[in-house]
Amino acid sequence: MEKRAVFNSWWLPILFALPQILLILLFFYWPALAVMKWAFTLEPPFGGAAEFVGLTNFDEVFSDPFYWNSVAVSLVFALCGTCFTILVGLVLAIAVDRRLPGSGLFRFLYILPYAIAGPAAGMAFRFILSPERGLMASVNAAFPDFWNPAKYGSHALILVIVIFAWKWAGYTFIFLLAGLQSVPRSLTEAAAMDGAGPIRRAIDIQVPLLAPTLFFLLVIMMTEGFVGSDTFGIVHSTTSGGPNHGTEVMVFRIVDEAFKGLNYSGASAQSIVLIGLIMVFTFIQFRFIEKRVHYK
Amino acid sequence: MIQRTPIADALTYVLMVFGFILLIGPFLVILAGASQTLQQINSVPFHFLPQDRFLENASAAWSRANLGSAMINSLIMACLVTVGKVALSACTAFAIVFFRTPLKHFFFWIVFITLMLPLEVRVVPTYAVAADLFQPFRLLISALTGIEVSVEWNLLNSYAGLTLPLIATATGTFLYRQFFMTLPDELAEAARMDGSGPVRFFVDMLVPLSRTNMLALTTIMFVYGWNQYLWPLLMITDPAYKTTMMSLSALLPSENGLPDWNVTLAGSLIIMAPPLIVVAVLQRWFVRGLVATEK
Amino acid sequence: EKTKFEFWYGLSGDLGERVQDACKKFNDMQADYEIICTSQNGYDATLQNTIAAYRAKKQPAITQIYDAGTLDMMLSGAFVPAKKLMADNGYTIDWTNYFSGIANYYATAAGELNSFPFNSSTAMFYYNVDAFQKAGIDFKPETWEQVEEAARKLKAAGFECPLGFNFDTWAMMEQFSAIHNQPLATKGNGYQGLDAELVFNKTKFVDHVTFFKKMADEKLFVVKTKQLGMDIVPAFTSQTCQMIQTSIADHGTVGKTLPEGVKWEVAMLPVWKGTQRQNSLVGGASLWVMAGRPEAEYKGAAAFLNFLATPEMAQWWSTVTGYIPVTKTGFEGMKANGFYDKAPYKGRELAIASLTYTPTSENTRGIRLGGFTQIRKEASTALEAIFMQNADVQAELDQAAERGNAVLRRFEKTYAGQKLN
Amino acid sequence: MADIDIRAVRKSYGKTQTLHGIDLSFASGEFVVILGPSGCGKSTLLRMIAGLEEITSGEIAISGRVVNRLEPRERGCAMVFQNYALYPHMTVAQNIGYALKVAGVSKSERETRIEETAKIVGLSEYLARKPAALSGGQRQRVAMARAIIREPQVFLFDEPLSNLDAKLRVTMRAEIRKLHQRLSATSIFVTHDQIEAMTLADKLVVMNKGHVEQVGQPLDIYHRPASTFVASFIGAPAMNLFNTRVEVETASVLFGGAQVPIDPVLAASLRGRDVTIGIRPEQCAVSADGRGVPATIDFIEELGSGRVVHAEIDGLPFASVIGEHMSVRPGDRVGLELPPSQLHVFDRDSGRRIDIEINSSFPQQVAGVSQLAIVH
Amino acid sequence: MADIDIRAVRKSYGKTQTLHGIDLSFASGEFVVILGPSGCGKSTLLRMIAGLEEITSGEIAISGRVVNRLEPRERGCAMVFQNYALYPHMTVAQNIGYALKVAGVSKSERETRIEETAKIVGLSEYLARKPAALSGGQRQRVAMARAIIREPQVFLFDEPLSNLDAKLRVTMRAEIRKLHQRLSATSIFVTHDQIEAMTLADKLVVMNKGHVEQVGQPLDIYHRPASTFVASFIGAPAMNLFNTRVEVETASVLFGGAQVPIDPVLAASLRGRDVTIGIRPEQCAVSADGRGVPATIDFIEELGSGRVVHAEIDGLPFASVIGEHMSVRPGDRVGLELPPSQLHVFDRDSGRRIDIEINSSFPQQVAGVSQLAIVH
Ligand SMILES: Nc1ncnc2c1ncn2[C@@H]1O[C@H](COP(=O)(O)OP(=O)(O)OP(=O)(O)O)[C@@H](O)[C@H]1O
Ligand SMILES: Nc1ncnc2c1ncn2[C@@H]1O[C@H](COP(=O)(O)OP(=O)(O)OP(=O)(O)O)[C@@H](O)[C@H]1O
Ligand SMILES: O=P(O)(O)OC[C@H](O)CO
Ligand SMILES: [Mg+2]
Ligand SMILES: [Mg+2]
Repeated sequence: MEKRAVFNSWWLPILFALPQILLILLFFYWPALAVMKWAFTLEPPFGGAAEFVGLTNFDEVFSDPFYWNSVAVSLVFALCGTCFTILVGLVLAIAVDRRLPGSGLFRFLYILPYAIAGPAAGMAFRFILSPERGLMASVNAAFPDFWNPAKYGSHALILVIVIFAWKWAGYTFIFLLAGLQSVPRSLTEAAAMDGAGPIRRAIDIQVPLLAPTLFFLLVIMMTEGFVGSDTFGIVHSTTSGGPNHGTEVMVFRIVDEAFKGLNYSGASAQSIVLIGLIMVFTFIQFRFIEKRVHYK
Repeated sequence: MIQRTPIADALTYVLMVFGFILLIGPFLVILAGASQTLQQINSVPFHFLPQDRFLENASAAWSRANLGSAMINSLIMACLVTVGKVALSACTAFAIVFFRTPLKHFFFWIVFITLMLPLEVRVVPTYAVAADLFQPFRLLISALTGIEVSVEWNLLNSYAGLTLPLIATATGTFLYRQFFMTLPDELAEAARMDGSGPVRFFVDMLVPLSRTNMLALTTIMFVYGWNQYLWPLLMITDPAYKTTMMSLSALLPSENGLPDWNVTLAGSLIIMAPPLIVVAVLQRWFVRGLVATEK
Repeated sequence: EKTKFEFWYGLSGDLGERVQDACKKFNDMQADYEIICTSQNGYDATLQNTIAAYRAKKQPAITQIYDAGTLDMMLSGAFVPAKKLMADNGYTIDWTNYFSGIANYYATAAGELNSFPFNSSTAMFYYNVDAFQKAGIDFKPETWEQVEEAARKLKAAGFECPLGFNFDTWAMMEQFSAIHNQPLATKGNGYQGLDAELVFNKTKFVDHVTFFKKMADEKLFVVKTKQLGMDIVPAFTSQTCQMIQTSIADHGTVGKTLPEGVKWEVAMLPVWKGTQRQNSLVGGASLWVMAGRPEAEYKGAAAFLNFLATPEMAQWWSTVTGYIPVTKTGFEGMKANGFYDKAPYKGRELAIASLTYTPTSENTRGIRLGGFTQIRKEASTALEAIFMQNADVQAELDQAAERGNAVLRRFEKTYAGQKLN
Repeated sequence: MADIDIRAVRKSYGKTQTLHGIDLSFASGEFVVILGPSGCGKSTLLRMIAGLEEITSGEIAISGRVVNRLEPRERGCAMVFQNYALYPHMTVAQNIGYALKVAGVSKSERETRIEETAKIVGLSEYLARKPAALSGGQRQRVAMARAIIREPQVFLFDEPLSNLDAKLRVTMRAEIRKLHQRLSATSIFVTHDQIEAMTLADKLVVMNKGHVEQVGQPLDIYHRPASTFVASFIGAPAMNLFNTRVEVETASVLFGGAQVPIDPVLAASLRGRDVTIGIRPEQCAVSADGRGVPATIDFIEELGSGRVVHAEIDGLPFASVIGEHMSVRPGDRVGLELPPSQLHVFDRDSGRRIDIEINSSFPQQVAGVSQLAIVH
Repeated sequence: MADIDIRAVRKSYGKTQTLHGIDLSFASGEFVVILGPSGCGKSTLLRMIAGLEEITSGEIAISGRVVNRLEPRERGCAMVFQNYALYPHMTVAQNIGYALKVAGVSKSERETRIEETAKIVGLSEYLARKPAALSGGQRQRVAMARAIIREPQVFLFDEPLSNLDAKLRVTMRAEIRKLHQRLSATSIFVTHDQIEAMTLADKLVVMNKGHVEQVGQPLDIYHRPASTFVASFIGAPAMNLFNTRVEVETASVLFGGAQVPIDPVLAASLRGRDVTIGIRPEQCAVSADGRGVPATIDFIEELGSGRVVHAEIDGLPFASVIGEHMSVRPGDRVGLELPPSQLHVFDRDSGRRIDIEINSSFPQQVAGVSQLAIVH
């Protein structure tokens, strides 16, 4: 989409865009170049001359079962996290959209978890869902080992997904509520006249009309799940990737490999794969944002 | 409103209360835990009622994690990120939307590709850039002219280092662009007819008109800035620049010590408070700003 | 004007505060230098931050690097050798005064120290004497057979966690291998070349893990980790577990934390019956002086290191922590004034005894493997899989060794052409 | 088909009352138009009948059954919305058939009925399209079809034509009328366009500020507006109104310095009362020779088919419709003749119409109108 | 004040040409209305004059100076936009005064002029309000004031009334007209509403699909439309048009089975040619006794001030305006009389008007127009 009204100057736009473009070149494109370089050499931890090794780093990455494990974990994390956030957000948005007395207060409250940093939430949830304390202790007393994220990778993965979903549900909620409210009221009214009850209206009219918002959120949340800053924060502060790589998402593995394992090259190779993956998402999203799934 | 059915209304309330428990419940548990004594918090089953020890726990946490300076650092960082982002992205979006120049698409893409590539995936080399900001320029100069310059600018352990790389992303630009696109063409045309040039239009019209968006962006960026975790963790080694997120681990009960989660939770509550307040206060504009542009 | 210089260390909590005390003492006693001491919260973080800072040319003058990071540092070329530093700045140090077991770990093949041994430790066996009495155990746990028997009795007496352990490989794998004279890797645990290969999956260590696994299955040995809510030391001090193996460094903490009146003791790590016990490995960390700082800072650094090496400071340090004195004179002095005879310090001399039990062999001199942090992580992941996910012992250890070898090969390639000196 | 009774219905949003007690009843099969300015509560009333808005107090009965607490689907009404409210994600066929689908009608029957209905509104060829691919008029037809297919007892229309352009509006007006003749369900049609109201209504309800101002047949309302509000709202250009006082002696009112004669019987009954007098622009003649009320011509609008003379009397605007043949120019001083039989008299305070002989005067007036129309 | 010359102006967006060579010239002080259906290029032309749109080829001159390459502010034009384009964050006073502020006029002078201008448009009491707190008409006035204060040589209006409701539109129409009389700057007013066009224009330009169809005085265009397009676009209800062929022998055309006589001179010159005949609804009479073209009455619209009879002839719709007195009902078979002097004849292929005696026929027609106001 283009604006009809524009100003004619060739240097002003450059001047206006320059500060950010410069920052982006410096902190985005230049580092991206370095990642490229490292991915093809063996970068010594303390710096110094590095040997060109071709695709060896990639070979190593791809032949490492734990790498694929991290891909799988990331996928599960992003997919489940996305589904839960959107599902919770959707259900709550539909409920609040009914505008019953008091729903304004709920709307206000639901957005709050968005403010919380992933790591802080992680720490709190470590306490809240700790197997030997509170609620879960009681459950575990009745069914031993029913819940033990320190022991079972699957439990730990559930834990981090729950934290992710908790933090982001409020965010999707807001978008979905906005989406719902921009569905013309007369459409739901028309459906009501056509004999549809509230649930039927939600399924037949509201949700299909939310498709653009849903898709938008799907992409946003998937990206967030794969590379979002909270993803790393949550994993790092709650499970540190464990137990036994059970929650080792791709970003965590990259950071861990680089800084703990002092393997900058391997980490760079992984970064590049991840960047490629995200580029695909970006592409999809741009296609989508520019050409919304509109019915008009 | 469509004539209501009592059953649907009841179900709605059930869902909303369920959502409340799900989303706000954790806060309540934290609040309860943060106000209990060591014995209370470690008792099984857990008591969900808040007690009166919050201030003691909070002050213990405050001194344990040296939260005073961390809070100030986080505040500075969050504010710088917010201000920088709000200002720069408005400028870039203006350049992208309101001019017809061949560079427009170049700018657009160069900025928007970064939208989906957060710091986390390029953190290692970004660290190197932050350590030696002028390296690219030096290389450029020596490649072009053969002259070796030895200027260096190290951003590690500085507020500039904490914030600049975070400002170099596209979220805000994107938000502004979407907003600018929704402004009627006639607005700029009317301004042009009134004799206003582009800069004047930017200052007189766009800036005041995008107030809602600025507040939305302010919310997002404050939360984003305050909650930064990995970047400070890597680039700050000087405790004078420590942010609250870095203090989190210091808040955990020490490995060999008492499981005083009450202090931990009180501390985490303090750390959560500023972004929480910002979101609570600005949420109306936050929602409006997002919604107006997203739709 | 005072010359300021930085010192980064990895110790945290109680031990971290003792480091701060040492810094304060140094700053108070002289007027030329000011040392700024910063905890990086953990050994691995310190190594990581040091590297990052070095790349950014913002490295501290002195940094505390744990045993596992020794080779990474040695090949980096990013430090000033200890001996050179002291000589340059006009200090004469009697290098032979260091316990050879300790010095070996941080010295070149020629025996020259690259870094200053600072907080040295070794792993010990802690047990709750009260609990032993209650369970009617009348022997000291010197062999693993005895540990098993004690565990059964404790269990029978109603103790839920006779022995607590975690997946830290230092005690369970490295120290175990040393005292049983088992290699971790070929080439003398790496001392003879970068082409060493891990072999811990082919030694007695495998049997040892299998034994632990059996004990764990019988609930005699219990996993205690931070993630599970309580690590082994708090498990011991809260009397949840009655036996643990951990660093002598924790001796001070344990003494302070256990309730008044509870009787406990340390012993050397148990061996398998019939094993010829070897000396244990030195653990802890040493202080490295980083290259690339202004000359003036080195003067200060040298002064500080010299200050730490004074007999009074060495003694103070060993007293307030559980770390052992690193010099022979220091140890003799403390022994002479009866330090080790009474509680709460009684038993710490056993650490020295363990370290110096025999002359060092190929397998007990130390570990000289690149990327050892990563190798430890592979091994501990294997243990985690074995004990938490019931994975097969041999298979997991084989995999860990294989992955560790990949780390070694990459290290070898990265430093291709460099020789171990 | 159903009759509708609205009894003392009120509506409040929070504290502000929007409808102040509406009493109306519509016969089965009637085409009722509710007319009123924006914000007067037309839509609110319609939506209360539909069940889309709660009734604050009072009762609405459809076919004798009180529906206050019934859900929309239980009331047997179908509604056509101003913006059509088509489901954008469904095809035309799906839009039309949605009500049947909800009702659980079998697929085959549904298809037959969709086709039948589409034929009625002339959409048979567009069944597979999405609403986005339709023109305004076609969308409007889909909305109608969606209402028709349910065979409702009551049709509700909320300004269904106001989104169409002028030309299409005329066409669709005719089609709605035809459709009503064909289906003869009770229809309630809300609009603020007086032409629509006049041309469509069997019964016209004029509302203002939450009150019913007048109910009746369109022509009746046009010729005998019950209040100044109705008088000025219906007819374009709007009826001229001026305030004055009745003088019994001369059986006239004073206006613009001239005495305008009125019905003596009326005058007698109104002695000295403050009144508002109204006259439609097309019923007062402009005389160049100065008969009647003296006026200055302000400007003239040429419509091609006629001219509207905007004059000023005593500083007040006054409009008159004249033919092509008269030559007048802005600034001319002319006389305006106001035939007594064409004058409407309203009470100045209440704005209500004052009539003496309701039954006898009406036919006279009608006759008078036609005469005038012929004169021009 | 300035005259405007538009010479061979074309506009293309990419490959599609939107304006195909426009030649127009407007005298200083003239009120020009550009009328045409949506998408015909009216706004594009206006915006090119304003300088908001580049001119693909051709020239525009204001006061003799070619402005093609001048910035909007240098052209001395002021513009009123359809949606008013008020600055939402500024008060009314700031909106009005913005152009002066940009021009660097001192604060005190600005205030004086803002007050003066506000008085002209009757906004003095609203100066401190934001646009959001104004009604549609008031906003429109602000937009006007903003244009006036600059004392431009040329006023440009792009459908400034189309967002207003019917009543307000009539009022604002009058105000714009008055304002023009007062300021007498050259004004160009774009609309697609024919009533607006007729009532406002000194000079009317009718456009269609990027071409100028006709230029002239409004009444001239009403009475002598140059093409079927103009004929059907101007006048409501629209002119009835039917296709037929001229028979010289009888000097008539065949329509609905009847022979409709036409001017014999015309007939002679058109022998056997395919033509389109047009007649305005208000100029054909309905005769109950069956004279004229036989027709069936479809339905009747009552407007209060008259009636529109919609009839069918040969299956084609045909409208006629009649008075109140005739009693006709849907379904009646009647005759429609088409007076030969009122017939418009167009070439069937090109749609262009065919005239023989241009000068003589015009006054006759004017005299013959019967009067019935159909004012929307
Ligand atoms: N949900 C609501 N809350 C508060 N006031 C409302 C609400 N809906 C309508 N109103 C008010 O009630 C009055 C009547 O509104 P309504 O929509 O019935 O008017 P209307 O006659 O249909 O006008 P229009 O011709 O503009 O559609 C208005 O003053 C409106 O502001
Ligand atoms: N920026 C543009 N790019 C491409 N085509 C355009 C552009 N602006 C206008 N057009 C096309 O030019 C034609 C004329 O547009 P214009 O806006 O002048 O019409 P208009 O007569 O003002 O119509 P309306 O009455 O709807 O405002 C239209 O077909 C339109 O689609
Ligand atoms: O806990 P410490 O200080 O004895 O150190 C133990 C190990 O050597 C760390 O690698
Ligand atoms: Mg309405
Ligand atoms: Mg236009």
